[in-house]
Parts: sequence; structure tokens; C-alpha cells
Amino acid sequence: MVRDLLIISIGAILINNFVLVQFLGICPFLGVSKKVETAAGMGFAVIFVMLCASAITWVVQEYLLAQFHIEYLQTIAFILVIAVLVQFVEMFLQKSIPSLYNALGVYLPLITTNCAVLGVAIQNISKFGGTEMSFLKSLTYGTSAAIGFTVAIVLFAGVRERLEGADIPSFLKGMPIVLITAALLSIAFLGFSGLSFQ
Amino acid sequence: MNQIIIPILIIGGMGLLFGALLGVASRVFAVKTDERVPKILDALPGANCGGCGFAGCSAYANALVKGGVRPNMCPVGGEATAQKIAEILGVENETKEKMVARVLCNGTPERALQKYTFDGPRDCHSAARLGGGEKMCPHGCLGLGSCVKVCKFDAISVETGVAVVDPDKCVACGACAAECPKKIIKILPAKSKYTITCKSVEKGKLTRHDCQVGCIGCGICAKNCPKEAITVKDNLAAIDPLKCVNCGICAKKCPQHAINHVDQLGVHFVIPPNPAA
Amino acid sequence: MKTSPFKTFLNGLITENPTFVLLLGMCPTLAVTTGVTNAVGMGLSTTAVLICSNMVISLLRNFIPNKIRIASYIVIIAGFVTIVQMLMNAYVPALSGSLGIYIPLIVVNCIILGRAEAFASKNNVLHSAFDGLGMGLGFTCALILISSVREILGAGTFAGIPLFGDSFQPVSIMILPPGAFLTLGILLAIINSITKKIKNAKEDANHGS
Amino acid sequence: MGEKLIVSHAPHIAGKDSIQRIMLNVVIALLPALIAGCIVFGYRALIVTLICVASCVIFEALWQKLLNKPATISDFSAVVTGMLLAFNLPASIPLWIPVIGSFFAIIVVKQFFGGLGHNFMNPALGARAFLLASWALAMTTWPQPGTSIPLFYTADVVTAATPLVTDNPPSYLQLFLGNVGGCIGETSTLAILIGAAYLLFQGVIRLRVPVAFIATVALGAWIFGGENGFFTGDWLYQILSGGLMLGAFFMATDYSTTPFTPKGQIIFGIGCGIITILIRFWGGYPEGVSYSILLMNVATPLIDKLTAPRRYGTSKLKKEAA
Amino acid sequence: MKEVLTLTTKLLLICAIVAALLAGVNMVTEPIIAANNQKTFEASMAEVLPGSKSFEEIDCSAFTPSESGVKVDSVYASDSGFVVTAICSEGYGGDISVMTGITKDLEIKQVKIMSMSETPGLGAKSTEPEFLDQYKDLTKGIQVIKNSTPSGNEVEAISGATITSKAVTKAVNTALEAAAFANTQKGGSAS
Amino acid sequence: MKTFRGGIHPDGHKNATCAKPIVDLTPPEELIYPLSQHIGAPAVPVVKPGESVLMGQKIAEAGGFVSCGIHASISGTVKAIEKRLHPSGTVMDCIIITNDGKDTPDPALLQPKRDYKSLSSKDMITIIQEAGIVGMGGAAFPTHVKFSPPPEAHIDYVIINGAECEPYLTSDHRAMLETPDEIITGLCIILQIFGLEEGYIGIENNKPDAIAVLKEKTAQCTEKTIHVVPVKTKYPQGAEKQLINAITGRKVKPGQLPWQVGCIVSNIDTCASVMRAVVDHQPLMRRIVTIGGDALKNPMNYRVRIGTPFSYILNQSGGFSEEPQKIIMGGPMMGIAVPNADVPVIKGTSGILAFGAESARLDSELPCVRCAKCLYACPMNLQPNLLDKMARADNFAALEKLHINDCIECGSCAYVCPSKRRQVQQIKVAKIKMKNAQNKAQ
Ligand SMILES: Cc1cc2nc3c(=O)[nH]c(=O)nc-3n(C[C@H](O)[C@H](O)[C@H](O)COP(=O)(O)O)c2cc1C
Ligand SMILES: Cc1cc2nc3c(=O)[nH]c(=O)nc-3n(C[C@H](O)[C@H](O)[C@H](O)COP(=O)(O)O)c2cc1C
Ligand SMILES: Cc1cc2nc3c(=O)[nH]c(=O)nc-3n(C[C@H](O)[C@H](O)[C@H](O)COP(=O)(O)O)c2cc1C
Ligand SMILES: Cc1cc2nc3c(=O)[nH]c(=O)nc-3n(C[C@H](O)[C@H](O)[C@H](O)CO)c2cc1C
Ligand code: SF4
Ligand code: SF4
Ligand code: SF4
Ligand code: SF4
Ligand code: FES
Repeated sequence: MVRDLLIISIGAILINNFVLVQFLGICPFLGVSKKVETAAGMGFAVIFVMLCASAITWVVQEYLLAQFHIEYLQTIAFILVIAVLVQFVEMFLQKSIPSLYNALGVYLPLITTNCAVLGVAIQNISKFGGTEMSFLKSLTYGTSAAIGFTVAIVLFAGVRERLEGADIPSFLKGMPIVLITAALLSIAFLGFSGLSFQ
Repeated sequence: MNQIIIPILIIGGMGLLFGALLGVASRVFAVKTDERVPKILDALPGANCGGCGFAGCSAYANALVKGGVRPNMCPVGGEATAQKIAEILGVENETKEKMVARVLCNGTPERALQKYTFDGPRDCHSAARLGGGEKMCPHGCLGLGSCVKVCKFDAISVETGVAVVDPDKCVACGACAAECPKKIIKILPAKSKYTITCKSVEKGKLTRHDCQVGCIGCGICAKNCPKEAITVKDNLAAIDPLKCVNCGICAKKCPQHAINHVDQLGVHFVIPPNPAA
Repeated sequence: MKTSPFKTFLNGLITENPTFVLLLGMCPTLAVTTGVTNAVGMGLSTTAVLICSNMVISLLRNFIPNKIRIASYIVIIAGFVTIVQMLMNAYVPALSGSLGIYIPLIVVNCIILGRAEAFASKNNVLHSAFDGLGMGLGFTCALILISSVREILGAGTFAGIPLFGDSFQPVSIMILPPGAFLTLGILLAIINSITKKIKNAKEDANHGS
Repeated sequence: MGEKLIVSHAPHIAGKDSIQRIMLNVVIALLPALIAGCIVFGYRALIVTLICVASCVIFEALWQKLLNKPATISDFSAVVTGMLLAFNLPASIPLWIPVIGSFFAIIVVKQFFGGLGHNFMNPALGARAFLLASWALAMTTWPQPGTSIPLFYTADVVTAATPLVTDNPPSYLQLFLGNVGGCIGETSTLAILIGAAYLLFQGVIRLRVPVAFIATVALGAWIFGGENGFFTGDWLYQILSGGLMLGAFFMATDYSTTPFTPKGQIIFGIGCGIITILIRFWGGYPEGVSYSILLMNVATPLIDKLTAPRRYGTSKLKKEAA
Repeated sequence: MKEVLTLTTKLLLICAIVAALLAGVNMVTEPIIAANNQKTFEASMAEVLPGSKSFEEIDCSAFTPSESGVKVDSVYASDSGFVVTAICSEGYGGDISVMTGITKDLEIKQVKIMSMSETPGLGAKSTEPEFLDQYKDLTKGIQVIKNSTPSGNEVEAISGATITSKAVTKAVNTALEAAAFANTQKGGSAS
Repeated sequence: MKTFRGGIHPDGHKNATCAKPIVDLTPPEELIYPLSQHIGAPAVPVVKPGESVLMGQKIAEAGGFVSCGIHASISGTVKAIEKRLHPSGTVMDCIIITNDGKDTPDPALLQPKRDYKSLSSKDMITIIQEAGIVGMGGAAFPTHVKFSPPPEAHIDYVIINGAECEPYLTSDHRAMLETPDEIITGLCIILQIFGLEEGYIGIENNKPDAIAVLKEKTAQCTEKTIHVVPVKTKYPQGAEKQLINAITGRKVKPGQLPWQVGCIVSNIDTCASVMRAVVDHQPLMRRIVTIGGDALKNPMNYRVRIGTPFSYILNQSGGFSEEPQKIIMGGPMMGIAVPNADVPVIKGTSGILAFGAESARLDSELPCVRCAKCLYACPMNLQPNLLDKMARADNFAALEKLHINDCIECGSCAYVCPSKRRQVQQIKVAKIKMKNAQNKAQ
């Protein structure tokens, strides 16, 4: 069982990395990656939100939606959970860890619209619907996906910090070079594709 | 009918629950912020130049809200911003005279004697560390543009070897004046168009030896000024901008061409090369 | 706000193109642009949702209290997305299969919430509808542009139709994840330098006069 | 004394080391492997290498010309990139592929980021990964040693996979000398070690990264590589085959893309080793060295940041108060 | 407190209305979607086992594949044979879902890839007839060979994509087993 | 062999002069005494133009505690007190004295030799202060200040710095060979000031003859135990912190001064000057100067009078083999380039190097390739490549984090860099700018 969870975890972090392979959560990935410190902060915020979201949405799915056969309301129910969760976290941070709150700035509310969170909730259901064991799997998957996000954004921020002061051609300055950097990162992550522990 | 009722109940119930939760949480985690701060920040230009004397716009905004700070200190936003801030704070705004940065040196390399050839990082501080720079005159502009680098408004340029301020672009934030290792940039009232473009307090003979356009403190300008706006101290003339009426007599009389009209700065008027150079 | 609805529309389509200028909604932009067909499907669904949500939110702008505005907007948007999803499933099942997970994710596409916040909540229904249309089509056009590059280079086809002979060996990486970043990056660079040139030209003209 | 004296900040003298000398040394060190490649795969190995080098140099020169930048092709770094790119290609590669690879290496991976020293990813390996993902078939078709491949061909030539994926593995001696299939530069461990020894002697590279890298792979192979349970793996086989030696000595040591702190270099080597093992044993590629280096390239800025040397005079135990 | 109350009511109202709306739309589309799915699946079945009518799902939960890494998704029987959908998880890019049409004599009629995420240009070639047509008429225990002409019960791997080829073959072999199993069941129930 | 971590191995260029005995140079007609020859407040003239002065007579007195008096190094007449160029390039007030050629000594110099053993620490420090002695290793820090650490200081090591790690320079080397007794007596005096019994002389092992001579002489020294410690030949072995580390194993922590780890470091020539002041009543008037460099015909070691213009010395040695483009006061690693050859020798002038066209300008910079050579070379364990980058970007916060102020400006980084980056130069500029910014903030 641990082995299963481990495989799920490695799969979500490395092989099907949320950002670099699945294209989920690109906006904060591009937006909050100027500095390693803020990137890591964002990453941790996402890990926290995703963990909670995985748990709550799984429960909502199993005990509300599936019970009453209203799976078509999935999107709306999940997004409601996430929106409230994020707003809650935001208030909490503003009160308790203002420095982190300031650093994350506008991006905290953006987690709401970070498709990664909704994405993970939806994937959880389609992958691990039903049974008790799959609650654990959902949690593992959600957390690992968030860790994958964090790994990607922190590595990316490291590279971007290094680019500061580099003699980048003017027409590539700004977003273009950031995207090309992401492309190279994604090429490197191709190395994990096809990884399998069966 | 259940097909409709159940969804309404469930989603509605979730809405109810979360609404209540957020409502309560917003009380528990309430954080007091002065809502005037973001408003002031909106009104400020956001250049973060420090011209107001604070560490950036938000520091100034916070200081304004705390009180005891005048609303017209942002040189970038000028009058309009001051007015807006005054409104937000509900206080009176006083008008401030328009100021501008002036470089008090006109000793281009052809006019001022060089003591050596500098080879190092192109930065005035770098040259200044090596015996005060290439110029023999210890007061002269080094022309390596440290001031240019710090000007957020693209108002300074170094083309002829000395820095020149574009008075139209300058907002008198003072960043350049603080940066210049030679301290030869002064923030002066924009109204007075004539400046003594020299800061040498050396004896006249030495100044003349070092630079063709240095002020030698001869006092001719002071004698000729109809408004008695010029005084000479430490071998150096100074114009009182409040008295100056921009008649330009001093500039014409100065034997050293050390008094110049703003518009003439940076223009290469021809002076025979210094025989000593 | 005295601008004509048409101006609002153009603004969304070009001046403030959500993809190339505002850099919003990056995930679907990168994910579904492996082929032109997907891009069109995604673009039009998003446009539909955008128009509807913009209109409804604009209608309700005085009803929704500030504190629950995000939650309310999201619920409304999610509602429309679900409707689009169901309709697609019912009437164009093939497309919904290949757009997969990205249809529900229209909900969180920053463009939609962004427009709700920035535009619909402040403007009347007509303008909001045109804003939605402009932004939506701007998004669609951007997707088509990106997906064309990727599909032609990466698969040698356009909307599934082979363009080259057998000897063409496609640059497969273009339809893999790195290709998405690469294409968008380079297109952005090109667009940036063009707009810069235009701006410079305009400035020069202004100086000349 | 007519002219004015020059005044500048100390120091007034500089060492003799230069970028050009370093890169030239790398080129020299790569020659044995090139010769080995030519012996094993015939003249086509040389042609592919020449195409890579020439196109890398030309792309670099063109780019600099186009952007009005000072030409720096005389620093030979593009030559090194070209050679290493060629070394990562099979000798049977269709000749247009190296040209595209060189373009990607020099323009996209290197010059887009500001040129020499600013690229965060190894240009040669970045290009290899690009080509591999685009034309996987051509990139994974390795000729048998000794087969002669026509310059231009259309039909599939007799192929053999790299030793890592064949069923009856070659002997250690064959691996060591290089009489096996694979990419142009990676076959002969002997030739690579000769070059590496030269670089070490010249002080161009240090042993930290290669040793950490190879040791980690050996250890990992020994622990996980066995068919009969843990600690039975054939580690010698694993370190002699694939591009490990080439990667460890020539590509994991590239200055621009690897950590500069001593501690960071060890972490880099170990990280490369772990990822190599991961990909070799459980991955979808026949060979993990190049991706492991690329992935660690990406982590390099972070590693450097986290392993900044302790300032002089502060001890291990006492954390800096400042 | 009053504020909290209004907030809650308004959110409740919005949620409720949206939910109602969705429920309405769902009532309309649900049957259509179900029918669609059924139609697609049947069309595929008809494609792999042409000329047969009236598919009927067979419960094969008792069947276990002889190899790991593959599972049977569904088995349908018709008058002319079986259609088995099997999913092999050992593809290069993860799961490959394969539908196999099998005649009553346990020979393969046609193979169709339902879904996969293999590398374009390599593994993705497995969807092309060039590869899939090789399976026609083969029987139990298909072998994958490389770089030579297949003979007997063999298929040639897609060059450079042995992993994919093997995964597909595994799914097909399992389908054959499942069909055999279903056959005995059917036979059993018939007898 | 004792040493420290990091450092570089520049070409020594010492063979040209290390075997040539020191030559006493006749003083020129006119000598120039800048009022600032030391760290601290400038001295204040006590003579007037037209006044005649004797050799050794004080012509300017200390301008404060951290300051030093200046003494005439010849006899003659004060010509003027006027602005002249200082070797550092600044124009400053200098006392100009015309030499009468007689070297008439001040009567105070002619007193009988003193027995230092009978003097108290305080007396000796006063004598050193009156003699105008400053550190002659380059920084010219007033020696009496260095010898008066705060009362809480507990000194256990007095180290004489004979490393002479700078290329070209051999003046300390020659001094150790020719006047070992002066040095040993000087060290005994310093040890007595601090009430210590043991002293150390650190010498790079590229000077085996000096090590041998000093070892022999110190063995004969009955008064104090003096250890001659050979240290590895490596630049900057002579830098205070590195020498202390090599000899004692102690590390001077960031922001600390040597006395805070119980050490006092003085240069060879400083030590000899202390002896001459305390025993022979001689103020600081002469110093040993190595002249060299590729533009010079005849490299030498001279004992010259302080105040002698560079041009005079260079001409006396036989002139140039090519037009010099750069003239350096001190060694090529730490020395300063002077604006012209008419500047005078001051108390801290350990060498004069003339460089021709080829070596005067450094190669142009290339981008950093991150080869890490500068990291290995930095004796302070800094990351010069990052300091360089951040300095160029004026990123003061990052520089602070990189501990820019720990940099001793040794230049090892710039020397080894294959890309010819000038990290130290940028660091120096950034340090000033940071100070500037801090002042502004206050
Ligand atoms: C970028 C890339 C993508 C690949 N994609 C696939 C694939 O989709 N299916 C597959 O079976 N092998 C794929 N491979 C190849 C495998 O790694 C392995 O080399 C191959 O299956 C065995 O090679 P062979 O067919 O030449 O024996 C890919 C290789 C690379 C480099
Ligand atoms: C402001 C200042 C104060 C100093 N105070 C002392 C001191 O109290 N004790 C001491 O031994 N050295 C003191 N020094 C001397 C330094 O430790 C050092 O010897 C001197 O700066 C010359 O060093 P350098 O040649 O290595 O640059 C001081 C130096 C400076 C600049
Ligand atoms: C990089 C560097 C190199 C130095 N090299 C020497 C040297 O070779 N010999 C020396 O006496 N002082 C050298 N110094 C100066 C010493 O640090 C120290 O200041 C001096 O020995 C103190 O003696 P003083 O005050 O008598 O000059 C060097 C300083 C630095 C920063
Ligand atoms: C020891 C050493 C190893 C190098 N390895 C590579 C390499 O693996 N790939 C490459 O493109 N360039 C390599 N280069 C050349 C050069 O450093 C490289 O192009 C830089 O990345 C360009 O900034 C190497 C250079 C040196 C000195
Ligand atoms: S010229 Fe000086 S004062 Fe004027 S805007 Fe620029 S920095 Fe500020
Ligand atoms: S005005 Fe000052 S800062 Fe500007 S160039 Fe001249 S010396 Fe430098
Ligand atoms: S950073 Fe400073 S201490 Fe380090 S090598 Fe460079 S100059 Fe020397
Ligand atoms: S020595 Fe030069 S090239 Fe090497 S890391 Fe340091 S600054 Fe960069
Ligand atoms: S669209 Fe995915 S995070 Fe913005």
C-alpha cells in the first residue's frame, strides 16, 4: 500500500508534473516566480490548500454528490469549496503571518482561480473515486501534485533569479524569455516521462 | 421533482454554510488597516524614487496617514498629486516652488586639465576613489554618469563629458545630488535660468590653471548685477535665485564663461583650448 | 464610460488581448493548443461562458455584496461552464472528449473571473456582453494562432489535414509540453517587437509634427 | 613623458588563464573520443562532428552579427558545444538533424539567455533532448560498430540499440575500448578518460562532480541493479556503458550550467547519479545521463544559493548571527 | 450580525438558483449523453467485429488475466463473437485502452486503440492500420518481434516503440484469454 | 607548511632584485612631504616657508591621536607649503623643502643609544609616536595606535610580517638579509611593550636565505624567544588575517581587529623603524623601496629619504627601457597607480613599479563563465563572482548578504579570473556607494 502511495506520489511530482506536463497552475507559475522566497511561499500555500481541498472535495463527492447522483454539479460544488477555503486561508494569513501575506500579495486570491486546485479535485475523483483506500490516495495525489507544483516553481524561480542581469536580447526581455525558460525546464522534465515502477 | 430539489438543497446548503463561515471568520481574523493608505498609494505616481525623503511611495503614504508630514513632498506627482492627497487626508495643501537639479560644472575634458587617464569601472565613484578622478580640479564633474544611473526620469545625460540636466524632465527628486561623489548637483529654483557652473573654491590662480571655465571669484559679475543677486565667497560666486531676474548680464560679463543660461548647457560653445592642457 | 460597444469589443480582441497582452488563462492556452480543432472548441466555449457570465454578473452587480463577490461570481461562472459542458457532451461528444479536463477548468480560467472583476462588475449589460465577446474572440484567435504553429510544425497537419508529403518529419516536440511554452514565448517576442516598432513609429510621427 | 599615465584600481596584473585557453583545452581533450568514434563508426562520425561544429560556430557568428554584438566565436565555446552535441548523436543520424540541433543549442539555449556564461542549461544536452523528443526514431537508431553507413540514405540501416538495452551485453573490455554501438562520443571509456586526465592536469576541471556522479551511479547500480535482489547489481557494467563517462567528465563539469560552490558540486554529482539510476532502471529512456544532467542544470541556481560558502572566520557550530 | 445574515442569504440564493438551472439542463441532456456514449461504443464494437448485431455484456468479474499490468474493462458477446476492451498500463505514456474484436473461433477480427497517450511519431503509430492490421487472424499467445518479418503468431514492433507494441499486444492477448473465458461461460450456461 | 585556505600563485618576478644589496640613494634637491601619509587625520605643519630645518626635525605634528607627525629627512629650507599631487592622485597640501646637501642632523638624533629595557611600555609608545612611525606594510596605520589596544585586550602573539607575498617586491627580503639585528631588536622592543616573552616572524618559504639568517640570529638572541615560521608561498599570505591564521590557527572574525584575537601584526620595516626610534633616536625618515616593472632598465632596492620624487629615483636607477604607461606605488596586486612620476615617496611606499604599454592595460572583460576559480582563490571565502554581479547591478541588499565588507580587496579573484572580470574593482566601488547610500539614509 505504501508502495502504491509512493508510486502515485512520484507520478504526480515528477512524471506528470502539474505545471510542466499537465499545464495546470501556469498563471502563478509564471507570475510568482521572480524570487525563490516568494515562489516557495506560494508553493507552500498551494500545498496547504490542495491538501485541504483534496480532502473536502473527496468527502463532498462521496457523501453528497455520489449519494444523490448529482455528479454533474461537481464543478460548482468543488469550486465553491475551494473559493471559500482560499478566502479563509487568506484571512488567516493576514492575521497570523502578515509577512507571508504581503509577500504572496495578489497571488493568494489567485489560487482560487488556480486551475491546479480544481484540476486536482477533479482528477482525484476520476482516478480514485470510491473506497476508503482511495481517500488516502486522493490526499496523496493532491499533496504530491502540489509538491510537484512547488518543486517546479521553486526551480523556476531559481533560474529566473539567475537570469537577472544577463544580457538577454531586448525583444525577448520579459515574458518571452520566461516562457522559453519554462520550455527548457519542461524539456528537462521529459526525462521523467515513461518512468514506471510496475 | 427531486431531481431539482436535491441539487438546490445541497448547493444551497453549501452556500449557506460557507457564507456563515466566511462571515464569522471575517470577524475573528479582522485586521485593521487604514483605508486611506491604498487611496494615497493610488494617488501617488508609484515611481518609488525616494524624492519625498521616504523609502518609497508606500512609506510616504504611511507617514502621511500617521500625520505630521506635508502632502506636497512628492516631486514627481507635483501639484496635482499634492492636491489629491490633501483631499484624501482632508488637509490644506500649500504650494511649493518648482525646483530643478543643476550641475555646477561645465569643465568638459577639453576645457579642464586632466591629471591621468582613467581605466576602470565606468562609474564616478570608481574614478573619485582614485585621487578624486581624472580632472586636476578636485571639484569637477567626472562625467561617468553615476547621476545618470540613478535618475529615474531620464533627465540627465552625459554627452560632452559633463552631466547636463534636462529641466523639463527633472522633477527635483534629488537622487542625483545625493549620488554625485563630487556633490556638484544642487536642487535650485527652476525660475532662475542662470547658474554659476563651477564649484571650485580654490584660489583663482589654481582654478584658472586647472580649468578654462572655472569661477575664479573675481567678482565682476557681482559688480555688474543690477539686482545685487550675486555674492562671492571662498573664491566662488553664488546667485541668489530669489533676487535674480534672468537679465543675463552676469553671463555676458564673466571673463571665465562660468555663468551660463540653462539652455546653453551641454551645447559646445567654442573656447580656445587650454594651453596648459 | 462613453465608448461604443464596438470599441469595447476591439479592445478585447486586440488592444488588451487576454493571451498576448494580459497573459491570462495560460493553462488552457498551453494545454489545448496541440491542434487547431481543439483550440477552436476551447476558444468558442470560453467565449460563450464569458459572454453569459459577463452579462449576468453585470445584471447582478448591484445585488451582490462586496464580501461574497468572488464566491458568487465563481458560482455563476461554474454554472455556465457546467451547462456548456453538458451541452457539449450531448451534442459534440467528440470535441468534449479531446478537451477533457480543460472544459471544467474554464471555471478557473483567469480571464473569466478577471473580466467579471475588472469589467462586468462596473459596466452595463451591453458593454459587458461586448467585452465578453471581444475577450472571448481574442482568446480564440490567440489559441488558433498558437495551435496552428504547433500543429503544422509538430504534426505536419492543419486541423487534422496533412499538409506535407510523407517525407516531412514533424518536429514532434512542438506538440509536447515544451513546444507549448516555446511557441508562446516566441510568438510573444514577435508580437512585442512588432508593437514596439509600431509605437516607435507613432512616436516618431508625433515628434515630427 | 608626453602621454598621461594610466590610473586604475589594483590589481594591476592578471593571470594567464583565459576562456580561449580553457575551451581549446576542452577541444583537445575531446579529440581522443572523436578518434575513437571515427574508428568505431567510420568517416560518418567525423562528418557529423564537423557539421555540428561548423553550424554551431556559424549560428553563433550570425546571431552576434545580427544583433550587433561583439563577435566571440574566437573563444571556442561554440566549438566545444558543437563537438559535444555531435558526441551525443548516433553516427547514422540524417545530416540535417545536427544542423537543427546546433541551432537549438546555440540560439535558443545559449544566446537567447545572453550567450557565454549566461545559459542555465547545457546547450549540447538541451539540443539533444530537443532532437530526441522530435525525431526519437532517428535519435535512437544506433549503428553497429563497423557498419558503414552511406552519407545519404533513406531505408533503415541495420541497427543495434545501445548496450544498455540489448539482450546479450558486450564484455567489459569491449565497453572499455569502445567497440560497441552508441552515440559517436560515448563508446570508448578509454578515450574519454585520456581526455579527462588531460583536463584535470590542465586544471580545467575538478574531480568533485565526476567522482560524485560516477560513484553514485555505481552504488545505485550495485544496490538496485541486480536481478536477484538488492546489492547484486553489475555496477561496473553500468558505469562503463552509456554516456556516463562522457557526461560525468565533460558535461556535468560545464562551468556555466553547474554549481560553482564546492559543496554544491558534490550535491550536483550525487543528484545526477540518482536521476541517472532512476531513469536507467525505471525510466522510459534507454539512457539517463543526459536528462539527469539537464535536470540538475535546472536545479543549479538553487543549489548555489543554498550552499554559499561560509564566510571566513565563522565556525560551523555557531550560526551566523548576522 | 445582520451583515452576516444578508451575506449568507444572498449566497444561498445565488447557489440555489444556479443549482436549479443546472438541474434543469441536466434533465434535458442526461439521456442524450447516455445515448451518445452508448452509440459511440456500439459503433466501435461494430467496427472491430463487423456484421454482428445485438451486443450483450457478459459478466467476467471472475476472470483474472494471466499477466499483470493489464485488466479487462468489459466483455460483450454477439452472435458472431466477442468484443473485449482491455487496458494495459505498461504503455510508454501510461494506460493504453484496446478494443479487440474476436470471432467465435477465438481469432482476431480487428483491433482498435480506444485511448492512449504515447509519443507522437513513435508509440502513437500504434493507432495506424499498418500496425493494427497485423493482428488480424492471429490467435492466443501473440509474440512481438523486432526488425524482421513476422511469421506465424507474431507481430512486428513499431520501430523505436517496442514498449508500446508490447503493451498493445499484452492487451490483445488478455482479450483473447477473456474471450476464451467468456466462451466457456457461455458454453457452460448453454449446456 | 603553514598557510590558509584559498589564495593564488602569481609570478614572483623577484629574482631581478632579491640578490641585489640595498643601495643608499643620495637625496635630490627638492623633497615633498604630503601632510597625509598615514591613515587618520592629516598632520599640521609646524614650519613656515623660508624657515630652515635640520634632518630629523619635526616639520608637521600629528593632527589627532590617530595621526602622525612628519620629520624632515634632509636638512635645508622650507620652500613652500602648497598643493601638490599625492601618490594617491589627490591634490593636497605638501611641505616642500630644498635640500642643502649637508644632512645636518637635529641634535636630538645624536644622543647616546637608549637602553630600551629600562623603558616603560608607555614611554616606548610615546617614542614611537614622536618618531612618526606608521605601518610600512602598505596601509600606513599609525603604529602607536596599533600598539595601544584597549585595556581589555589580551595580546598573546606578536607577529612580524615578513611574508612579502606581493610580486616584484623584495625590500623586506633584503632588509631581513642585511639588517636582521635591527629587526630582532625591534621585535624584542615590541614584545617588551606587550610584556611578552615569545615572538613570531612569518616568512614565505620562497626566501630560504632570509629564513636561514633569521633562524641563526634568533637562536643567538638571549633576551626573548623568537620563532621564525616559514609559511607557504602564496598570495595573500602577508595579509594580516591570513598570516594570523597560518601562524596561530586563529581566525579574525568578520568585523574584528587582530587584537581581538590576541594578535598584533607588524611589518619587517616597521619593526626595524621601531628599533631605530627607540634605540637610536631616529624618527622615520627613510625607507627601503623596491623599484621594478617591465618598463624599467635596472630594478633595484634603494634606501631612500621620504619625500623623494619617484622620477628622481627611477632616473637614478638608469631610466626606462620603454616609455612607462603606468606607475604603481606598492605591489602590483594591492598597490595604487600614481597619476604622474613626480609624486614623492611617502612612509607607506614599499615599491615603485613602472609598466610599459603591454602590461599597463588589462585585457577586456568577458562574461563570467562561472568557473568558480575566484571562489577557490578568495582567502575570505566569499563569492567574488556574485559580488561582482551584484555590484554592477547596485544591489546593495544582496551585497550585504554576500558579506561585501569582509572583502580585504586582495585582488586574488580578479587575478585568477579567466574571463578577466575585475571583481575587486567593482567591489571597491560598491563599497563606497553603499557607504554613501547609508549616509544618505541616516
Ligand atoms: C522521446 C522519446 C519518446 C519515446 N516514445 C516511445 C513510445 O511512445 N513508445 C515506445 O514504445 N517507445 C518510445 N520510446 C523509445 C523507448 O525509450 C525505447 O527506446 C524503445 O521502446 C525500445 O526501442 P526499440 O523499439 O528500438 O527496441 C521513446 C523514446 C524517446 C527518446
Ligand atoms: C579605524 C582603524 C582602527 C584600527 N584600530 C586598531 C587597533 O586598535 N589595534 C590594532 O592592532 N590595529 C588597529 N587597526 C589596524 C588594522 O588592524 C590594520 O593593521 C591596519 O588597518 C593595516 O592593515 P592592512 O595593511 O592589512 O590593510 C585599525 C585600523 C583602522 C583602519
Ligand atoms: C592582500 C594583502 C596583502 C598583504 N601583504 C603584505 C605583505 O606581503 N607584507 C606585509 O608586511 N604586509 C602585507 N599586508 C599588510 C598586512 O595585512 C598588515 O597590515 C601589515 O603586516 C601590518 O603591519 P604594519 O602595520 O607594520 O604595516 C598585506 C595586506 C593585504 C590586505
Ligand atoms: C569543462 C567544460 C565543459 C563543457 N561542457 C559543455 C557541454 O557539455 N555542453 C556545451 O554545450 N558546452 C560545454 N562547454 C562549453 C561552454 O562552457 C558552454 O558552451 C557554455 O555553456 C556556454 O555558456 C564546456 C566547457 C568547459 C570548459
Ligand atoms: S535630474 Fe536629479 S533631481 Fe532631477 S529627476 Fe533626475 S535624479 Fe531627480
Ligand atoms: S555630476 Fe557627479 S555623478 Fe554626475 S557625472 Fe558628474 S561627477 Fe558623476
Ligand atoms: S572577494 Fe575580496 S577577499 Fe575575496 S579574492 Fe576578491 S578581493 Fe580578495
Ligand atoms: S573566476 Fe571569473 S569567470 Fe570564473 S567564476 Fe569567478 S568571475 Fe566568473
Ligand atoms: S489558467 Fe491555469 S492558473 Fe491561470
